[in-house]
Amino acid sequence: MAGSGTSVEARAAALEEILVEKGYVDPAALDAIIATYEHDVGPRNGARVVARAWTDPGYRQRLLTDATPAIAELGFGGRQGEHMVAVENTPDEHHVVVCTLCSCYPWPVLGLPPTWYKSAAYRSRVVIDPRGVLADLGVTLPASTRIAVHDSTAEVRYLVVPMRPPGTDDLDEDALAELVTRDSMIGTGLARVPGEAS
Amino acid sequence: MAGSGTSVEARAAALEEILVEKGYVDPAALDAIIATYEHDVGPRNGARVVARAWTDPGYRQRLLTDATPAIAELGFGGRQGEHMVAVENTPDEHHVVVCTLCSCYPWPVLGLPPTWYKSAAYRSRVVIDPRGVLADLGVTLPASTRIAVHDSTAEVRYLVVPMRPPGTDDLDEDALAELVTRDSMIGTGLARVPGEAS
Amino acid sequence: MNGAADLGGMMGFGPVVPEPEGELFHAEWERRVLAVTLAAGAMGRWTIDESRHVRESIPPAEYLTSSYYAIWLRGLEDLLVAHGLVSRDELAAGRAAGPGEPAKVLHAGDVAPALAAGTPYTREMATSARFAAGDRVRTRTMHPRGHTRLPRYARGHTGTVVAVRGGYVLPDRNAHGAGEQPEWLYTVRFDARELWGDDADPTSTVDIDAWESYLEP
Amino acid sequence: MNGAADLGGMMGFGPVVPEPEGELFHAEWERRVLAVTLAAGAMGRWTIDESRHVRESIPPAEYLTSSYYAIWLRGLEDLLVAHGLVSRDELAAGRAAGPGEPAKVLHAGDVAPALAAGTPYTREMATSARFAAGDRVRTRTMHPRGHTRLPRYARGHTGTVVAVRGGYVLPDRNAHGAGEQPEWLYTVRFDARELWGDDADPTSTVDIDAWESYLEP
Repeated sequence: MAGSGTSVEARAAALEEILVEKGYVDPAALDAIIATYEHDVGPRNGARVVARAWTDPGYRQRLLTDATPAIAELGFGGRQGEHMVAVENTPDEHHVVVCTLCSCYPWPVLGLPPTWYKSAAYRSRVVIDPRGVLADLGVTLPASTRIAVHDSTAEVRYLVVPMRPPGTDDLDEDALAELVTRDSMIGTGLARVPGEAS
Repeated sequence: MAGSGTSVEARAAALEEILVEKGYVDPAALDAIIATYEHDVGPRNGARVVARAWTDPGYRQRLLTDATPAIAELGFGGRQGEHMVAVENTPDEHHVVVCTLCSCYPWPVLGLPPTWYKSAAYRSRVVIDPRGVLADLGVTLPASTRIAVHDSTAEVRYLVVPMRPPGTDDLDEDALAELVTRDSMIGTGLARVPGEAS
Repeated sequence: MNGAADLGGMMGFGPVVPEPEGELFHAEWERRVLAVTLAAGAMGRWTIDESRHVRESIPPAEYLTSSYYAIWLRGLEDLLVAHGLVSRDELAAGRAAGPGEPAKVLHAGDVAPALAAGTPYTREMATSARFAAGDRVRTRTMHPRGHTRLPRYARGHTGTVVAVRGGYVLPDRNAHGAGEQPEWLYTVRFDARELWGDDADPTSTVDIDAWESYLEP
Repeated sequence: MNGAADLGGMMGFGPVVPEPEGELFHAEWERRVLAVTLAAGAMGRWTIDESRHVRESIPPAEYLTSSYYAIWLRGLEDLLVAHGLVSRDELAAGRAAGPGEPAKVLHAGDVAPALAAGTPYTREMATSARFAAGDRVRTRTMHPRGHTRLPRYARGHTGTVVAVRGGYVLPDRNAHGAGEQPEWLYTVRFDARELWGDDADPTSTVDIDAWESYLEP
């Protein structure tokens, strides 16, 4: 692979060049893919879904019943979000999502997964010690809250609908979306309360 | 560790120096330990045990019944051989020894384990695919021979007594011991037949 | 297979280190590996299941010392070589030794529609589902050498079906070019103590998505 | 613990590469690490169980990329630091910052008798053995964070007691300085299909040595 011991940077560059030279890959397509995930597709999409569910009981019901079309109502869908399931956090039950086997993640609503989501530390431990992992990440739940871990072992992709924070009755959907963090939609965080640093 | 990225050689040398400087370790004792396992304690000990078992039915019975004192009769014992069990290969059953969790091995009769015995390749695979591992090592057994894998998960150490090769009726104990290879006493090999290259 | 990728329940990796939400890449080469992996995949020469199997087949020492985009890079190299599209010599030389074969190329204008379309994995099933929500099921004890999506920690354990998801392409066969052979897919919930023993958190559960052939009554 | 050392049943490590019988070491430093490990162990500050736990606690990426004597070296460094005999600063500097504390030192003349004596791990038991040869037993499903000698592949499976070995020091407690707490030790035989599923070789079995608390009827 460009000589053993070659750096991963050099191997990546070599592979791209080979694929372009052979006509297998269009350089402009590469740029378009990167631009899509750097600018268009990310957790602000999921935040819109959550904010809508918080403010529109009918939408919330459609999302929890059949998430893929409900998410498509807001214009989101496609690769790595073909088969979506939404799970709702409550005071009784908290949901956390992982892919122990690789890095499955709902791209259309959350974008590309963060490094820690793909790390051995997270993948190994959240299924056996979810409270310990949440503690690492600064989240402490009441002992009475059950934790449901979802291991994405198939093509179903999970979106966590976090609990709506207190003191948000007078916020509109746009303002609410600002409170919905990426981690709150994985279940490794909570939605921010108004005024809390993002 | 003598700075991160320091070579293992440098770390080993530094650690030895520190221990000697602190008076925790006697340099002459280190040389004595190495000399013991390079010259005195090795698979030739086990070969003597096996050759005796092949030629002395009473000894064979004592070895299979309670191996530790039987092995001590020949002057072998001690560290990593405190609790020995001997298992005998037959046309019906072939024994193979491993330590999946670390590198447990019967030092007084076999010496220090070879690299492959401690390797991830051997430890991972011999419990799930013993015939495949034996094939890697050039050993093909009849399909009718059961394979009993012994995973050394406690302080019991296993010595395999290989089958006595054909055509050895007129050999004495010393000549027979020459045919007993280290691998035949782990179960990853067979005893040599007379004339076969060692 | 029981490769290094099957990490659930392993210990010793240290704490989970969080990352700011905006941080997607840590080097330019990571961007390129993402894009090249998606563009090359769009040629349609391999399935997502085969690409996962190639990654889980990376030798464990390499897998565990590689960043995730480095795993993708190694996986893509292996896929291209396995399908005869690029040679090991070309990878070693860092340049093409000759022109490519005719291929379906993803052009820039097709990126948005292709990503928006995705690749549905659901299939119409001719048979009805064997299990229903609420059924107790047991995962099979199985350790195939090939690809599977039943993690080691969830094998040989009893859980409850909480959802019947529909018919889905079976990775265990599809990864090896044996066709889609779709099966009913179920979400199965396990009590943490069932999976991990009496010391586990009694207030937690783990769900997996499991194909029908992973399960027995 | 479910560390990288617990390798039974994993895949992807490639073929087993044999080695000539006379080849014990591949570098001078390996000889020295062997000797230093044994000599430092003779100080009596830690048990064999603690030393195994320290090695299984090495981060998986390091464990799987290290040769076995490198694992021993890392383990010994960690043991010496944990017991306050050597500091991390001393290891980093590569020399002692001060004299050692009083210690039981293995002298050259004691090497042969010490190795010949070994360390017996059998203990007289006040209770009688719960199981007998021929009994069917089931290994517990357990995933302790601390040391155990019940491999992952053998947990939650049914086998047959083939030998009662006597009372032995229990590693699970002894590794953590909680005393020897000896228990009856049994050799338990599993049919390969019980452990690995229907595709396993029906003519092979796997034996483990299991302490009584690993087993249930």
